[in-house]
Amino acid sequence: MPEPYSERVMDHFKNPRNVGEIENPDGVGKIGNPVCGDIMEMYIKVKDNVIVDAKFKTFGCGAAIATSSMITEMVKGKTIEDALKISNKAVAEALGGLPPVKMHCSVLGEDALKSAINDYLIKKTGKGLPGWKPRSEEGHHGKH
Amino acid sequence: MPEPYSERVMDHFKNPRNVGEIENPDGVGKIGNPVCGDIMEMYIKVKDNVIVDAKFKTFGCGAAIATSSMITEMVKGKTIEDALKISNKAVAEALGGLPPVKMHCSVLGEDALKSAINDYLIKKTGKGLPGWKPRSEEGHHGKH
Amino acid sequence: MKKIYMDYAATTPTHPDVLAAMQPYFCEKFGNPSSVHSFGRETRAAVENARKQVADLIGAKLKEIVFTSSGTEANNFAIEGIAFANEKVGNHIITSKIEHHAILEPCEFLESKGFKITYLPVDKYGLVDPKEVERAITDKTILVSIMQANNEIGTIEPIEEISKVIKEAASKLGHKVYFHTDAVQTVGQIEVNVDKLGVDLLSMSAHKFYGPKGVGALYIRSGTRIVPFIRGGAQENHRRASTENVVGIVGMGVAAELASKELDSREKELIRLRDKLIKGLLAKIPQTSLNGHPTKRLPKNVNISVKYIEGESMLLNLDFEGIAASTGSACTSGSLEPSHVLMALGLSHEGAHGSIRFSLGRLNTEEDVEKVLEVFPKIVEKLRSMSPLYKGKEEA
Amino acid sequence: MKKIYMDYAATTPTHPDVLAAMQPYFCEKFGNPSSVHSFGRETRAAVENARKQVADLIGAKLKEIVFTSSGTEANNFAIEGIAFANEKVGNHIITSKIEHHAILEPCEFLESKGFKITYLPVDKYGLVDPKEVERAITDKTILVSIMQANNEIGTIEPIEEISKVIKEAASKLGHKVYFHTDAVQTVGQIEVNVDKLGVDLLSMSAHKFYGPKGVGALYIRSGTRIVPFIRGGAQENHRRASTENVVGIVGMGVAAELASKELDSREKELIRLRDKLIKGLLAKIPQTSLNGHPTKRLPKNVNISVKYIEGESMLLNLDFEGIAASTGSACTSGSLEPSHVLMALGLSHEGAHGSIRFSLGRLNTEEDVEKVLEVFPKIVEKLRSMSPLYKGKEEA
Ligand SMILES: Cc1ncc(COP(=O)(O)O)c(C=O)c1O
Ligand SMILES: Cc1ncc(COP(=O)(O)O)c(C=O)c1O
Repeated sequence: MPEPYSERVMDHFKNPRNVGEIENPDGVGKIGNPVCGDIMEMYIKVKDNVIVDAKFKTFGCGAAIATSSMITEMVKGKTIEDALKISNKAVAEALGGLPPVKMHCSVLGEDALKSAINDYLIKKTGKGLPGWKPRSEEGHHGKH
Repeated sequence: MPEPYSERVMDHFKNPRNVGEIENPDGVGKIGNPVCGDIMEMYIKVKDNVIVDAKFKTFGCGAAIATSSMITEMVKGKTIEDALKISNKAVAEALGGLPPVKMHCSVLGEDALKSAINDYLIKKTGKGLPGWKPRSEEGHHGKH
Repeated sequence: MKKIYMDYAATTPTHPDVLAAMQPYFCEKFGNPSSVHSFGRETRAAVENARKQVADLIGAKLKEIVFTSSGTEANNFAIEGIAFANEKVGNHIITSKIEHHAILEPCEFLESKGFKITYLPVDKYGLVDPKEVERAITDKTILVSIMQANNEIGTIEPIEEISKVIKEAASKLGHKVYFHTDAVQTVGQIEVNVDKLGVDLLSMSAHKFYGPKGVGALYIRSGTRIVPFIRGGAQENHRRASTENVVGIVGMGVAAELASKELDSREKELIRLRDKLIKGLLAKIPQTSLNGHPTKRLPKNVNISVKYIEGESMLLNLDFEGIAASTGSACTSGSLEPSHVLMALGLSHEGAHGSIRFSLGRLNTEEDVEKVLEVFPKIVEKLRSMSPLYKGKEEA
Repeated sequence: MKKIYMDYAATTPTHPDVLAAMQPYFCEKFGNPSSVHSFGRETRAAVENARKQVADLIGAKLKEIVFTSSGTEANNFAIEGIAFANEKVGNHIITSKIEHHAILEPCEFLESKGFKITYLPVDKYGLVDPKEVERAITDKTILVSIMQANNEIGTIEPIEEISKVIKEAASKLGHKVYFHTDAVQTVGQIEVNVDKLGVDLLSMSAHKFYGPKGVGALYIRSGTRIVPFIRGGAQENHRRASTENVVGIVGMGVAAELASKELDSREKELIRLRDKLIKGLLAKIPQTSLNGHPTKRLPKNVNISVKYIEGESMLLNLDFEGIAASTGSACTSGSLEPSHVLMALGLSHEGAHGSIRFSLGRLNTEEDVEKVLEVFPKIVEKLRSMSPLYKGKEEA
């Protein structure tokens, strides 16, 4: 009984924005694992504390791809601080909502972005986001 | 899930033969009880050991009425000995079969006839059918 | 010969508008609602639309409706689903002696699995006394199931009062006592509102209100602890497995919407016909009596006992005249037992075997009632003249 | 855009002849088959006629067919009905890891009620080894349930061999070990004969062979000890309560009759299309592999794993092109778990998430297959170009 995707999800899935890799990225985030069927890689380019480019590669369902596309759109032009404020809920909202069973994809998107920023911060300052851990690894895979 | 009645059952139910009582009968049989929903009374007139008339009154379902009608038809003209040979199966067959759940009606018919003959024999000879007991009182009413 | 159908409590013809709405879902819109593709999305939308129509009819929320294959399945689901989900809280269930077998038999099954069942008696009209419910509740009670209206005698039970009693008792006990009602004979026929009634679960069946056979629903109030009855798939929000009967569900939805619109007018007309038939029968045929409550009664139900004669033989004679009626419940007409409902009212075996039910519906007219009143007394006379019980009572 | 439906294993459109046969039973012939009057006798005859049609299709006797509301209900009925009727003989049940959830979940329910279940493994093609069945049987075993063909991967199990093994073991044990098979994916599609197969119980579902949704049947060999699953009425010879879904049952009957007639020709044509599609896909798309057995395989089933990309995203892209396919079982597509069937074959999580099933049927043509072969490779290419797993593998 899958709930249907919103039009915006379908649009971003059909024509995903920012697919690919960035050569010499300033930060890379890799998140997810094959067990749950979603793997995301996110690349960011940062100039003067502003994310000037973002790209992704995703193995996953429609929601995973649409989320990746949407979040890369959302971060472009944002400062690191503002980008860190993007929550999974904000991404889901921007997509016109996600079916409940697919909400974890938005968490994965948030994680991929944070992971890329973390990588960028470590490279730049030597330390990453304080205390940060991917939420998607908290084990949301209960039995249905 | 009642199985349908045969045409002959319906004929005997719609136009039952020999309904009523016989004045000054030579034998009367009363069988059944309201618990199971079927009560039969059978009257016979006997001349020279031959059943010359038979009538019935019945409270009961379609099968009970058809059986009563059929059995009174079958005994007329028969000797007491031949009448005693009429089994419930023979009645059911003569009716073109009865639904399994209604077979007990034919047992009731046989019993009513035997009971009438028993009554006649007691009146005439002082003793009835040796060892006879109505089969219908053996408690066929299991739970469904 | 024009046939007269007066067995609407057994089943109803599908309303032509319902049939029309179902047609496209056989060959054209046939996808599995669980499928991701367009064929599936289309039927899923149809199922959700039907859910809304059914929810609206009884004042429920969308998520509270689970489609089943029938009223019987809804009843089995409610009883066993609540029992197995709450057996750690308690093992006691309360119901009544006049419930449909679709309630009584799951209860008997649960007895064999260690549950205790209290079967409440009813008064001579078939009414359950809320005080009896109150007295029966123990600290082990997890469920009370009392039908909203009885299918044989038409008596409408005091569900709201029983609900109040249960809620009070539960608040003292400190645990939830669920309240289920079998509303198969009421939904789509009289007003049914789950909040007004104060029930947690409510069973429905489409074919009793001009929907198709083979589809029903169980209302389950949000927050209810229940395990699935039919297991093996994520359908119906993980509560009822199996590929959805899309055609049937669409049909039930439209039947529900039609019922909401026509409820009042249907009800008024049926009460008029019903009372004419009851009055006529009692006046024209000596030694008859009405079974069930004179006023707390389904608009469609006429059930009378005719002394000295038996039910099936009345039915068959009516059938010769093209009139379809019933003795009590169709489901058990294969059985020899007298109706457990009539016995619970205190009727004699004879009285229970000698009852007949006319149940009215959409297509019945004043003329139909008059025809029955003309034909039936003659049938009674014929059968009485054959009855060994009637002897000497002719003059009485 | 012409739509191409290749999800016949999920559900099928109702055959126009089936629909035509059902039509009169909605509004005209609508009686309750349990009713005594002419309206009831008419539909009862229709139900019995359908029972004959279904019995004939699988070589059963009339009395051995019990109509249900679906394949899922038939499966639940078989498992729980046998278990609860024979629990005094033993509490052990054997099944396989690749059964439909409609078998697995009732088994899990029974585990919570004190039964022990053995879930047999399968080989890389999805085959159950009859020797493993033999080894698993204990003196407490009362039931073995192995599906005739798997819905996801199409593998056809060695039912006859398993039956022999069970009978031998049972004769040594001195008590009956019932054998059930879930034949939802085979009845009406390949030859199914209960005596040849040597099964005691067999589940069917009409909507998988061009009958309507919401009706199925359980074959129960004469003499089998089983308790009802849906309780509360004398219908179906006291084995399955509730007002019969007359329309659905009539439809299932006609679908069965059509299937008997067309079985051979349907089968041949599907195998031709299937093999063309399998060959084409494996040839045109690198790094794909067939799931299931190459020859012991349902005529309709094509299931392949496409490396580096995920199932749903393939489906949605196919849907954009008007092609309806599926990943494994539609019933669990609301879930995030990878298919338990593919995992049981030994596939990696990636492989299991990256599978797609095309299931063919009556209305598919050679052109449909060609269209898929034209469109699908492009979709794979697009998705692989987005996949982080594919990196550096382009050249491989
Ligand atoms: C093998 C198998 N068993 C059981 C079922 C359940 O059948 P139904 O959808 O009729 O409940 C299905 C299909 O859904 C199936 O493929
Ligand atoms: C009160 C009541 N409950 C349950 C049922 C069973 O409904 P269904 O025939 O849909 O299984 C009926 C009618 O048969 C009924 O009258």
